[in-house]
Amino acid sequence: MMYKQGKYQIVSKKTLAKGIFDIEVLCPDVAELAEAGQFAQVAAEGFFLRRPISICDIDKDKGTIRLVFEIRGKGTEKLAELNKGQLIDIIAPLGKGFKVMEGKKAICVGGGIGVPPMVGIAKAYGKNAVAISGFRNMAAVILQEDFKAAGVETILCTDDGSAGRKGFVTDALEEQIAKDKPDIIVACGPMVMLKRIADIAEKNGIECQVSLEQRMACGVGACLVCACRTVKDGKEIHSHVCKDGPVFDSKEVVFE
Amino acid sequence: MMYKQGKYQIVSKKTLAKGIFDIEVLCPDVAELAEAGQFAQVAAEGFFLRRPISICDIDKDKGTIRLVFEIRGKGTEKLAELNKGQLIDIIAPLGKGFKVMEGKKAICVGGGIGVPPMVGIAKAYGKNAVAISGFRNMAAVILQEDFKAAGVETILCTDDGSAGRKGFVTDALEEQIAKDKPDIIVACGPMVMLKRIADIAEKNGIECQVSLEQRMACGVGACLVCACRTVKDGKEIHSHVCKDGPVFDSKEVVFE
Amino acid sequence: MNRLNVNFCGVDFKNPIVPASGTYGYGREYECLYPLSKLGGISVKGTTLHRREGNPAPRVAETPSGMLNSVGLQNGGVDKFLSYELPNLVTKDTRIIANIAGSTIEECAELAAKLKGSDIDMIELNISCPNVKQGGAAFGTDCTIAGQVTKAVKDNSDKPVMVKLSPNVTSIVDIAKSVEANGADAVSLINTLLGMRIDINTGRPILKNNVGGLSGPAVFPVAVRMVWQVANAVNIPVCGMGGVSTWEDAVEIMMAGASLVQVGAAIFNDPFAPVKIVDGLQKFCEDKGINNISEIVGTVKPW
Amino acid sequence: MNRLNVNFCGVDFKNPIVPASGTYGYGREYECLYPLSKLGGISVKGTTLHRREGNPAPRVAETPSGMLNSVGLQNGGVDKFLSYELPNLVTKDTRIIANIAGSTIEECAELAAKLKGSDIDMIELNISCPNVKQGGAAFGTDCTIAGQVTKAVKDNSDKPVMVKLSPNVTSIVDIAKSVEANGADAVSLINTLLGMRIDINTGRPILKNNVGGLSGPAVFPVAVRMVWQVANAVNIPVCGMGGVSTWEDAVEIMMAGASLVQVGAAIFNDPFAPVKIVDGLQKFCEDKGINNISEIVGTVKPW
Ligand SMILES: Cc1cc2nc3c(=O)[nH]c(=O)nc-3n(C[C@H](O)[C@H](O)[C@H](O)COP(=O)(O)OP(=O)(O)OC[C@H]3O[C@@H](n4cnc5c(N)ncnc54)[C@H](O)[C@@H]3O)c2cc1C
Ligand SMILES: Cc1cc2nc3c(=O)[nH]c(=O)nc-3n(C[C@H](O)[C@H](O)[C@H](O)COP(=O)(O)OP(=O)(O)OC[C@H]3O[C@@H](n4cnc5c(N)ncnc54)[C@H](O)[C@@H]3O)c2cc1C
Ligand SMILES: Cc1cc2nc3c(=O)[nH]c(=O)nc-3n(C[C@H](O)[C@H](O)[C@H](O)COP(=O)(O)O)c2cc1C
Ligand SMILES: Cc1cc2nc3c(=O)[nH]c(=O)nc-3n(C[C@H](O)[C@H](O)[C@H](O)COP(=O)(O)O)c2cc1C
Ligand code: FES
Ligand code: FES
Repeated sequence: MMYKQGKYQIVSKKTLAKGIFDIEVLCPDVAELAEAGQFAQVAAEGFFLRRPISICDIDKDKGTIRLVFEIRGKGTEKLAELNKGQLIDIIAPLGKGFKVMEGKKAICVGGGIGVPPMVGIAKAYGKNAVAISGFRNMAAVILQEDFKAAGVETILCTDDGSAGRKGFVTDALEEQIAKDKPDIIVACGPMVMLKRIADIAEKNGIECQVSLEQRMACGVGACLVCACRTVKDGKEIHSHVCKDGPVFDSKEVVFE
Repeated sequence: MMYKQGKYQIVSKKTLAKGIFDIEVLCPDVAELAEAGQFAQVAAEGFFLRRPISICDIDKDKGTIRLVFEIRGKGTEKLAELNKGQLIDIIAPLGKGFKVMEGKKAICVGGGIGVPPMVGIAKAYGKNAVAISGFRNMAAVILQEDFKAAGVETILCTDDGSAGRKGFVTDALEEQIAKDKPDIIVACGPMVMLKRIADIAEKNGIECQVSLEQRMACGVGACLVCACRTVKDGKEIHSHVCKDGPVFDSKEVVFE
Repeated sequence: MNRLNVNFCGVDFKNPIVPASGTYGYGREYECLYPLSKLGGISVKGTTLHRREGNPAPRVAETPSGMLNSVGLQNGGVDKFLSYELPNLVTKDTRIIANIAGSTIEECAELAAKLKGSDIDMIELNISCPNVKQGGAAFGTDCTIAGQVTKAVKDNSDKPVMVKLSPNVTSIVDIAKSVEANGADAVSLINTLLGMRIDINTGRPILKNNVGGLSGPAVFPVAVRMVWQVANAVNIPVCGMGGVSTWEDAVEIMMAGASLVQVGAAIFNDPFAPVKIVDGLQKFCEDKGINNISEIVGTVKPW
Repeated sequence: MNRLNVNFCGVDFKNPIVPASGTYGYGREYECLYPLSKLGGISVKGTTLHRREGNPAPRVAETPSGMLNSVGLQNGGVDKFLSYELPNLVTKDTRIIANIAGSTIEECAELAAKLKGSDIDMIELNISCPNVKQGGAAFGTDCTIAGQVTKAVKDNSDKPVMVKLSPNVTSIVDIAKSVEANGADAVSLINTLLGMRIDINTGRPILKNNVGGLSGPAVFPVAVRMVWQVANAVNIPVCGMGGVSTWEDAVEIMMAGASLVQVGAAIFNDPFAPVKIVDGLQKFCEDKGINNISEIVGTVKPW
């Protein structure tokens, strides 16, 4: 276990969609250690607890990581005020990331603000990856060019059909599996979506990793607040999203 | 009783001495109401209570007031981060200011950060005022040009003699009284200084007003935390610095 | 459509937001910002039988997201309240809650008797002031005495009596039940938590009284918990307070079980806080299609 | 010149700063930032007789300048502590405080017995956990039981026993005196204040346990007050905690009467907090010419 804490400079900031921001942070020591699927604990001025935000992408050469986040409440609203040139206080990289299996095929499924963590892992699989992304509507679509630039095939779904195909990512996933069965499915998004995906993976005998969310305090495994129900050796126990996850084998997770 | 609350723009900011800042705030409605000796309750981001800061000077034509403050702790440190163009959240003007008696002579005595509140009142007396200011040393001297520009005679004292005369403002005051007895003495500074000045005034039969400090919450007279011991009709009572003061007739004040 | 009017112990409040006792004086100081008629009511500064000068200053210390105070019930006494403050307040078109405190049970009874027939709408009996030597917290931390003083005031009053509880107890529920059993028409909570700050440069407590009462956002989670516990244990209405500073806080403490909400220390930070909260509640009701804010009282669904 | 070493119940701590139980695990997670030898000691996660899974999540809610937690003593049990955590901790050159909690007096005694002869330096008996149904707060809010459980642990222990007190009581002094009378070598305080938050969008408590323990800067003034009251009432040393996040806070709580200081929730905000506090205390002593930090303990001069 190895992570850093520090105030790092924001080298770029973009608005990807209404209320969704993409900031690039210059933190060579963090970027060096980081793996796709890990996250950062980000301090929001005036708030006691840090906010967990996934590392969307890592550029080890430039020494940067990207954090893509949505305004969901007062803390992320405060984070959204940060601008290029300012410092951001992060603890990172934290947790266990996604598995990267050389030469194997992956489908990366993201729903809404669960799409950002898919960028880094899809890139790692490159041409062997298909990224299925789901959004409410056209206005909420983000990061599709990032997948494409990395040679990743993209399948876009929206709830209302205003962009890409209309419908759920899970439907697109089943079709894609039928077309070209992958070696692994990785996914991030709402719990109901993850559960459906886990079922699909199981039914098709495909390995599946899901990235979970839970309210956190320390972010490093010390305080035990971020419990999630998992099964180990046939017994249900409380694992911790920040340390044992956020990425879990879907078979371990007890979906409520 | 009439005051305003709002976020007003800072139109200029100067550093007067190490850790002492002079900010000019555009607030026509406040400036219109303000009198010399009143104060503002200034919000410092991240702190629960506002900080009371005297209104140093008022420009009713420009619609501005000046606040001169020293970094004394974390709240004033935060205030010092504010820059020109930014907004400052104030409640003002508050409290009772100094008496202005047309055509009468005043000596305005300020000690350290008690000097700023003397600017406005000295200006009001203009050529009829003498400003006696005391500082630790030359590096701490502030606002002398402001007095001069208004035609006010200045007497500068420093504890170490590095600027002006060496010694206490009270010595200078006694000499000045001997030379040219004023109709009123107004003063702001440490309690010990105010007590000495009150004694001198009494001995010489001169009216005297002192500006007191006390920790505050509401700043408007509602919460009663800012008590100070005063005598009314021969009986000692608790008055309140924010509403009954900060300016009191020195004869009313019980100096401990 | 008035979505905010609430009936509390038979008294109609045009909205559930009331500045808390001791933080708003008698309203005079805030009238230049907005008419007092915007408020549901005012809980006036704690009133005692005789004029009190209160504790020596400093009486306030800042704390993270809060403050300590040790005013010690400085006030002009009940006669001045009746002759000077009340006649002014009755013209303001808002409900008047007389907050009273005595050092003995008899004093409390006498205070209530003095308010008989007056134009106040309710009595708030403060048995929880941490800043006075007699009465105050001593009453509020003992079930038996809390009950006795409640009864004495009820017996001498023609107004609904709300008893204000101290959070500095092992079981606020027990105290609440005791005052209910002795006739209280409502309870209000929480008063301040006892705290202390020390100036490390001088090695002296910041408050001249050494200790003082903690209020402000810092105590909000404690207030929500206590309101929830008490609302579930008694059958009289609960007036909630402690750290409420936004309309969201007001909704939260109402969901926990408060029918009426007092706003205290937040006013020092933002004198418009009470009216902003009223406006926020109004908008909340409109957005959610809630006909009357009372519908949310006590609706929190525990897990 | 080591100005920071303190002797607490006969145990030498190289400095008075100790991460608080439950906020630092067993130190493993922070070793990549700095060596644990920088700390005076570590109060490890609360240990029970058997492995516990704790309460369901969410177990944390943010509050103004603080947080609620409802972990509910998740831990691997005392055997795992002895076989897995302790052997690692003893190599870290810092003092080890074993924090223990039981649901019955017998369980507490058994826990203490299990730790007999081990390499721990002290026991911290937690009779104040608000997040478990049995034992926990129930022990810490009753003078008699608090005394009994203290005695049971003392009788079964060969280590100094510090008893951790709950702030959710009418008189923490009474509890402190009772545990002192029953043999406690020290007391530590405060554990968390019981609080609640509600998600107004769902109408559900944020914590799955409905209520949880409040900690962080918000509670600091309450901690300072209680440490001051207890230190003035007992003759055993006091370990102070509750919202300490800067070296100034550490000085303040020490002046109030704490000889040892635990730092908890502040670590979540800044994992370096404990070492920054140590460094700050060192500089404070140097600047003020204080030979040993113990000199400031209990030096506050009340008015
Ligand atoms: C491992 C992990 C990775 C995440 N990655 C991203 C990401 O890449 N982009 C993104 O936009 N969001 C991400 N989230 C969700 C993000 O942490 C929350 O949206 C954010 O904490 C909300 O903070 P707030 O102040 O805006 O909301 P508020 O509701 O005001 O926050 C109050 C408290 O609740 C916590 N909280 C609220 N919602 C969540 C949540 N969904 N998960 C965890 N804590 C929560 C906050 O951290 C804070 O402590 C991730 C969460 C986790 C656990
Ligand atoms: C009527 C009045 C007028 C003032 N005018 C000026 C002025 O023009 N320029 C100036 O530099 N200072 C002035 N002061 C003093 C100024 O208010 C304090 O220096 C400031 O509040 C310190 O805040 P802090 O956060 O830096 O200190 P901290 O010690 O961190 O503050 C902690 C708390 O104590 C209060 N506090 C600390 N010192 C004082 C004090 N001396 N008076 C009142 N409250 C205090 C703070 O407001 C805050 O609530 C005035 C005070 C009063 C009462
Ligand atoms: C300065 C001050 C004075 C107070 N005076 C009284 C009082 O006279 N009577 C009373 O019952 N409560 C008094 N209180 C307590 C408040 O009414 C309220 O219960 C408490 O402050 C918690 O609410 P808050 O966090 O919104 O301030 C006072 C509080 C403050 C801050
Ligand atoms: C997440 C968390 C877990 C805790 N677990 C324990 C515990 O197992 N045993 C215990 O005695 N105290 C426990 N506590 C209480 C702390 O040790 C401490 O008493 C309290 O948090 C106040 O200190 P603070 O404000 O510095 O956090 C826990 C606190 C937190 C925040
Ligand atoms: S957030 Fe502390 S253990 Fe996960
Ligand atoms: S600060 Fe509230 S009355 Fe003076």
